[in-house]
Amino acid sequence: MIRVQEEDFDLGAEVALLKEGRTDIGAIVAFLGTVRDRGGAVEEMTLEHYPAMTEAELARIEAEANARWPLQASLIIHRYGTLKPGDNIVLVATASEHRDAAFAAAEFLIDYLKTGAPFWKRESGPEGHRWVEADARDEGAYARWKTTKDAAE
Amino acid sequence: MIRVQEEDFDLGAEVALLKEGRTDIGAIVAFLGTVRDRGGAVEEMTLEHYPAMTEAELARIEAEANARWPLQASLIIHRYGTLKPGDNIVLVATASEHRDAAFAAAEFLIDYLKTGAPFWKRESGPEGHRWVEADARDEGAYARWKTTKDAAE
Amino acid sequence: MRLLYFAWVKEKTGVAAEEVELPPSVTTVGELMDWLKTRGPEFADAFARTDVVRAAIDQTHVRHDARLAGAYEIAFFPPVTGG
Amino acid sequence: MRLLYFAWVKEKTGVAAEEVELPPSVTTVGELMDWLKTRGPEFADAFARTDVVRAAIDQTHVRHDARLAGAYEIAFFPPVTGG
Repeated sequence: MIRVQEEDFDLGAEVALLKEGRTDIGAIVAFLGTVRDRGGAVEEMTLEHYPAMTEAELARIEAEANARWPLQASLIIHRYGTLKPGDNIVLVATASEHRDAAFAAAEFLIDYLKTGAPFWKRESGPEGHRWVEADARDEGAYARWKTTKDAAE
Repeated sequence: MIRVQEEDFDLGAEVALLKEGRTDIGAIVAFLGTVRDRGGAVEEMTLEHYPAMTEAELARIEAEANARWPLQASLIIHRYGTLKPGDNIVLVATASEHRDAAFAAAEFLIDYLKTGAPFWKRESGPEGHRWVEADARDEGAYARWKTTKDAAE
Repeated sequence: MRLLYFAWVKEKTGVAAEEVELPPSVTTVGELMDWLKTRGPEFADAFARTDVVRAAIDQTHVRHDARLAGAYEIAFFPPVTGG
Repeated sequence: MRLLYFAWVKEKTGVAAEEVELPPSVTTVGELMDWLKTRGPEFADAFARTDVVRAAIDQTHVRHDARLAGAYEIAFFPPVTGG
């Protein structure tokens, strides 16, 4: 399941929904991304996105995770709009029988999302605003899944 | 923080407590282990533990994770007593500036816990009861951290 | 053809979305960026370093050598920074 | 010396905890297990395969060659299955 929304989400409620009435899940991994203030440099973060593309891209990423690992459920929620330090940005959750699949799929989802989902962060602080630059580590994190996939093919 | 308890816990409330009032956390990873019914074979699971040792062992594991990764917070909650399919067993949560540390530390905590913390599961079902046997994969998962550590030394 | 701009590409061009008629010589995403640069200083600035500008055709990521034939909507934006 | 048994080791011995006086010849965890086996069929059964029985001295995991000198509490149990 994917959701792109301006309003906040509730981690506990979302995970409860994921496992509700199910007795075949052994492991749930949840990743929660939140706004850091970088020692006071960030007072506000604005997330812009490309609505028509965002949902398609997240759905594609989620489908790929489900093709790679035996998941009983998966969830991506990504917010847009203006956020404050400490606010939730993104939630990724995966449920599986065993923890190895749940962990791998959750890491895959957030790695892919960070390099493919059309969101852009703008940080505002006492020194003005700046668009966050893409982190080379995210490209590296993304690349390891490509390698895994290519090796398996 | 570690807790060993018979009563249930609330994932949302625990994670909220972990990040409460903090603006330096960028990533939280939560692992939730739950009782599977294995297609009806399990009606009840009883977790026995060695109280005097459990807390010491969990504290040792948590301290090691904090020594290896820059965590702003960590949490292990493990239940004991009699549980039903779908019930929560264990919660591991880690908070860090970046997701790589949060993911690695969470996986480390659950891997170590599964091979070191003195808990034993007994499953009861229509065919009687049995003590769950240790999973060789857990030893393998544990071993990879040893290798990482040895290689770094 | 519909063009969309996001994040600092949008800030620099000063345009979020527009409809354009392309000259027949423009057949790829890269050629489109080169053509856009000629439309004024804002566009020249936004596309000064085409290597860091990403593109999508009809909501799918594409490389700069992707062909425009049949496309309805082309979007230009910096490397994504969500998550 | 205090001995504790957990999970199926406890089920087989029928004992959760006991105080014992060890003969002086018993100086390691492994020797203690061999001695326990001689205390009756329940103990012989519980420790039939000593390789799968784990031990802790004073709440710390130890190997079977660990020495008992100075120990207050020895625990025997199967490989742990928590988490």
